[in-house]
Amino acid sequence: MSTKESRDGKFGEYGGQYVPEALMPAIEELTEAYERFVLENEDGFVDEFRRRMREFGGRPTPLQHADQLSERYDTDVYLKREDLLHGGAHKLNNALGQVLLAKYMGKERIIAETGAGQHGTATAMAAAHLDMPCEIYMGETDIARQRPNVFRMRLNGSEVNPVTTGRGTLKEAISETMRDWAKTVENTHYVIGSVVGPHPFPAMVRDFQALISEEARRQTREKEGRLPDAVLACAGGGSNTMGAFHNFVPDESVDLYAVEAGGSSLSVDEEAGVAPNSASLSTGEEGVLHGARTRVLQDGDGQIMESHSVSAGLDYAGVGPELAHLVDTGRVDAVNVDDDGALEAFHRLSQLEGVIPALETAHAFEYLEEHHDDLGEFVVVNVSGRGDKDLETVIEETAERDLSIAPEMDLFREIGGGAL
Amino acid sequence: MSTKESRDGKFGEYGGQYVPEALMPAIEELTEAYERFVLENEDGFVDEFRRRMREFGGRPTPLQHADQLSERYDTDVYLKREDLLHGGAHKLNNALGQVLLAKYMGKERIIAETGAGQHGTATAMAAAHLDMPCEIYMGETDIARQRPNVFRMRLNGSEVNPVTTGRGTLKEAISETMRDWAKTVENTHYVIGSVVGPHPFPAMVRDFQALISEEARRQTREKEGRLPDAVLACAGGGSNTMGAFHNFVPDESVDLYAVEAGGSSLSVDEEAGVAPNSASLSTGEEGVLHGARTRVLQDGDGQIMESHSVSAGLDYAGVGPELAHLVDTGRVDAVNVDDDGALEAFHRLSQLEGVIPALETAHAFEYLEEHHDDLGEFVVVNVSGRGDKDLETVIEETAERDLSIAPEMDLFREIGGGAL
Amino acid sequence: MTLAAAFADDLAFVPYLVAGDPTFDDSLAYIEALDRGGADVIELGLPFSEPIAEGPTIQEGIVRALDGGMTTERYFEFVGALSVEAPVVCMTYYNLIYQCGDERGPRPFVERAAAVGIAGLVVPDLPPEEAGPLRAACDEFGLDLIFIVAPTTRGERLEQMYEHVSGYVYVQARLGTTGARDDVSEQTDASLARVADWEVPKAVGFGIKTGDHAERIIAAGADGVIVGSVLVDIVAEGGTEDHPREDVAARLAEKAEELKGGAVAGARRGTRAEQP
Amino acid sequence: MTLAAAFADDLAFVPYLVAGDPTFDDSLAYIEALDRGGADVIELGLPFSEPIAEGPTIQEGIVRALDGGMTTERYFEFVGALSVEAPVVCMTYYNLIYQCGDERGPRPFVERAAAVGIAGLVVPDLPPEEAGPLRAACDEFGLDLIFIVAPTTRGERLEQMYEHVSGYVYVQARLGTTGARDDVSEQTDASLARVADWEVPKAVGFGIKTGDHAERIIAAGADGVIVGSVLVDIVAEGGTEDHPREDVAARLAEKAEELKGGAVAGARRGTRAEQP
Ligand SMILES: Cc1ncc(COP(=O)(O)O)c(C=O)c1O
Ligand SMILES: Cc1ncc(COP(=O)(O)O)c(C=O)c1O
Repeated sequence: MSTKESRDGKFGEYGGQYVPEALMPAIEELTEAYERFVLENEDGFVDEFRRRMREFGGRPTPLQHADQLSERYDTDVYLKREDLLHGGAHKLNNALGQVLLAKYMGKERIIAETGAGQHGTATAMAAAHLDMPCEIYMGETDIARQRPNVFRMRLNGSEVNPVTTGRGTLKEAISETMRDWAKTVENTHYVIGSVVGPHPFPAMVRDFQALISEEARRQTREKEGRLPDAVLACAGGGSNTMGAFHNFVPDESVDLYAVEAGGSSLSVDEEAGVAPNSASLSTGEEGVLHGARTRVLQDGDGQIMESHSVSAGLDYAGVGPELAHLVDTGRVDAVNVDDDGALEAFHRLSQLEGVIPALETAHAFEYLEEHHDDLGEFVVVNVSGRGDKDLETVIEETAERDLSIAPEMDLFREIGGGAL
Repeated sequence: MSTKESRDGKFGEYGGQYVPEALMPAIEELTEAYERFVLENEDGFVDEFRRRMREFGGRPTPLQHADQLSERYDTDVYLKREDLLHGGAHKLNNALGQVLLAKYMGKERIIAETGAGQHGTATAMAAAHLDMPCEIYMGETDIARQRPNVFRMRLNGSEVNPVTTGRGTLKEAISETMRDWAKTVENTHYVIGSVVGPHPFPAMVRDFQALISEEARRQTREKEGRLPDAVLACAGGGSNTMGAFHNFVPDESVDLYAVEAGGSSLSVDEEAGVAPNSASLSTGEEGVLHGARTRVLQDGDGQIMESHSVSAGLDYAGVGPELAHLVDTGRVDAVNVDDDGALEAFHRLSQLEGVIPALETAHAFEYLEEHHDDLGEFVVVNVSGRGDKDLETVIEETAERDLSIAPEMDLFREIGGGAL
Repeated sequence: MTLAAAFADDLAFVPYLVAGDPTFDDSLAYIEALDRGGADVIELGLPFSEPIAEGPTIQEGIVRALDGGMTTERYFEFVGALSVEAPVVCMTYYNLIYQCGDERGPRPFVERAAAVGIAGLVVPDLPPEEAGPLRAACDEFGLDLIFIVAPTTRGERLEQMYEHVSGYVYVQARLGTTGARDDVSEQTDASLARVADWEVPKAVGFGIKTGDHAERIIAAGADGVIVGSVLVDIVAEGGTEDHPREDVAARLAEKAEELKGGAVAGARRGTRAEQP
Repeated sequence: MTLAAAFADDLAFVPYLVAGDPTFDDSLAYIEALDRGGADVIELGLPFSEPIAEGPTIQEGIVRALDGGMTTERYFEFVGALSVEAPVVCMTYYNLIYQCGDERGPRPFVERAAAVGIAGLVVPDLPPEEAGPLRAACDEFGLDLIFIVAPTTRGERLEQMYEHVSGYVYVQARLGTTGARDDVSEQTDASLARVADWEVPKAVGFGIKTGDHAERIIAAGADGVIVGSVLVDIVAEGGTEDHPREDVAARLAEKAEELKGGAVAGARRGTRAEQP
């Protein structure tokens, strides 16, 4: 695996290690472990990681020609099928990598934060697989609205610690996990959920996720004898994005599109501290959040805003520093798609291809729908996850919007019974 | 692909084509198509099937060493990970095979029955992928209790036709689908959901599912340099079972265990017409059901009984004729595990391996728990599907039983809110 | 009376009901009403839990009869208790025939059926390829074995049926399952043509609803009409609160007369009248 | 008064509260009560939405203050409106410092802070490696920059801090985040030993709750005690219905006296008393 950032984790001006002093030893220890095990493959770490991702995770994931979309757009559209990974999303690449690293470091306990529960379930699976005790911090609001994911974590033997401070969502869960870590660094590893946080997390998570583009790059050559014209991925924190882009970054001919959640509007309500979107790259400003300098949704004072997206996994006020840097340098295009568009794309892909995507992923497909003419003749879309987790949300949000593309759900009314 | 049954679809005394005369032309046309396309690879059917199963379905699925179980039992336990297949179960092997065959036959419309919705969702996915209109018959009782699966089918663009006759469950749905087929044979293919029904279905579905053992056999050699001592699979209709066994049948050294649902008891209430289990191989009698002679749960008159299992996918009163024959001839051991055991195994695998199995699959793991001493030193268990679909059932059934292995779910009580 | 005799006066009205729908006693009264209404042969369903060949109407009748306690044993009692002129044909699925008695196979069932005076059997899910043992038992005990010829039945299969059939041949008027329809299918003519030279009478079923239908079908050359769903519908509707059973029986008798009348009219104007 | 001067009488009681918790006016009264209770330095939190270094108690205080309308601008007004003897140190997170004003970077914030008389800054998420620009601004406007030394801080990092620190050094008593605890950590002694030869005063914080704690810590060689969570708890509890504000203020003053008293007692019996 290769890395482009400087030794101290800077991507241009972004990155760094803005953390309380008490966390610095943990960060330093982790940095050293990252360099030894992940970068130098000490003790065969990378080999074991790759083997477990194959056998437990289901790698390589296929690169599938999307017959119907290709016809619709008169473009060869390929799907990189991370939705087929164990757990249903790319999240496992990172979770398994970090839990395994914790084992190599001699840690005895795993903690992680989770918002919608995708990273929490991936971490719980990895921890069970590697026989590591695991505690997941999750806001109580999120616990109440993501019960199936909570149950999955509990089934895998993880503790789920409700976070009751503040608004009880992802931001508070991250703070609470950092607090736990500050007290327990000696025996505990904190598995962060995306390419965010202090160095070495952004680089390390990217390296674990880079399996996606390592495979995709080889697969595009096998299928079409050449590299694609464009790669599209949705971007929340940016881990599937960086994973899908990383090995294509040196290939100047390949355009890279990070599709953010435009939410209900790109405007911002400074007064209320609310951004009705999660488009940190498109509308955010440089700032320091959760340990790194990056692009952040914030008000004039620097207070972090409440972000919004119909897809819980994109609903974050920051973004990985490396991705922010690649956008600033022009290598990656930051674009966005709103809630309505994402819902339409969710239905479109389900109907046309028989693949029900995560709502996060659907953003990338809506961008394809809207801009396929400008993307060349050979496009890869990273299907970051499957949409089973989103059924309830989609039913509700679709009903509110009266989308013509959505299937009728009358048969439930005929038969009676409540919501999903 | 190879087949062992006689030309007319007999496995010993079992099998055959016990269908209304109006269906015979469809059955004959299908038999011919099966022989040409599936057995002879005419027009490259098999090649396309295999390619689509790789690219769309995610084959090959891994054969994973289960580290914790292996240690627990002092036996090398491997998991054949069909849960990683697109849709979350082995069902897609068959659904995609049949929908593709229908396309080769020039059919314009797909129909299928579904009980819990697993086969329906797989068929809906395959039909969307191959751009075929699809209608799924489903009992209205099942529709009400399997809403997420119904939604997935609708999302994939399939019609879901509520069946209101009788008790509104799987049996009625099969009858209704056969009725539709009897009227529409000319342009319609009926995608049956397991290795049941009239010839050629049992042989054909087995051939599609046999990818499982084709891969597993090769993988066991790669991993351990030899064939396994035993292969375990749960058996409802028997499709994942036959798929997991088929290529091992000639290997006399490999013991094959079909694990049926023992339900709450192996006894039978003839008066009420209810068998509180679905163990057709263990407790059923020879009979004719849904077009084939096989082992059937029936009363002394020959009326089919209401079967029961905590896992909806095993809840069927019959079983594939080939599997019945292999049991009669002693090649396959028919064993069973009750509801309580299946629930415990569900929790055990989730906690120890980070793999949440389908409740159906859990039966096979409980058999392993109870009999690992007799199974040799190298055992393969077919993980026929993932358990995400079963969360609600498991919460309820676990709460009723007070299983010590189950995780506490107090945090929901603390936080409030209703069921899952 | 044998089935051949029943068709002897050159046309037959063959009504179908499920035995025991909705109760043993009701059902007795209903069958007898059909007999009074002019039935030449009675097809009496022995209800099976998985009636894959039936449409929703008959399937619901089967559920009612099973819920009402009908079993194979009670069915034989039922036939014994019937007082009708027309011969009775048992219509059921193969599993009930196969499982009856201690020894597996169709013989015990046929023996019992013969003992209570059943004249023949129709088994919609028994293909001619598998019919050998049942044919043998029927021969042993003097029962007829009726086969259903579908619009799609041709060639080899048709020949196999021809070999096994006796009593009459059940000509399925159209593709699909049983159920009352509004038109008379064009497929009927073609089907009848395919079996024209068979020596058994030809009875057409599936979707016949009115006297008018019956007339047209007989006029088209059939020897009989088989009518089920429309009669089961009458049973399903039920009667008035005061006289439920009598009421349904009366309406059944009336419908039977209409259908029989249609058949007779058809015979008068049809091609058959000119034939010997 | 400069921070150095505040520590000049050889021990300092350093209370912490969040500015604007729960309202601007309440908070003014509370800070002034602490001042009356004997505060030598006041650490005044400027609330940030993501306080990753704080325990739940202070985090909730921050949420209250933000909900009460506290902003950077209001914070400067607040400091301007305070009438206290003790010098005020602003404790906040780097993003608020970095974003303030039109030009990006810490300078505008420091300029404003100096203008309203703030004596120093504590920025828990700013590591010494990134502190260059802020140090420069502080030098320009005469503010002190306090660093937190954790029990785990050693070697190179300790040296970097030593280079940048001024005013006093914040010695973190134990691993973890802020929050009142019941015992005095053994890690405290070791931490103090590591910075023993630094020229700035040493103030120990994290988990100090009672006069007794304060006494023991001062006796162990610290120049001051920093007390936060236990005071924020008093604010969180609130007062009586009739005189909520006065009530809380009184309890804060009382607690301050207890802590200050403990510190004084510690200085009397501690090793420091023997030192020059
Ligand atoms: C399926 C899926 N895609 C995308 C994301 C966004 O995260 P990231 O931007 O780190 O890939 C998530 C986060 O939960 C997710 O579950
Ligand atoms: C996951 C899973 N396993 C097993 C079964 C049982 O079917 P079969 O015995 O045909 O494999 C089902 C049926 O729905 C299923 O969903």
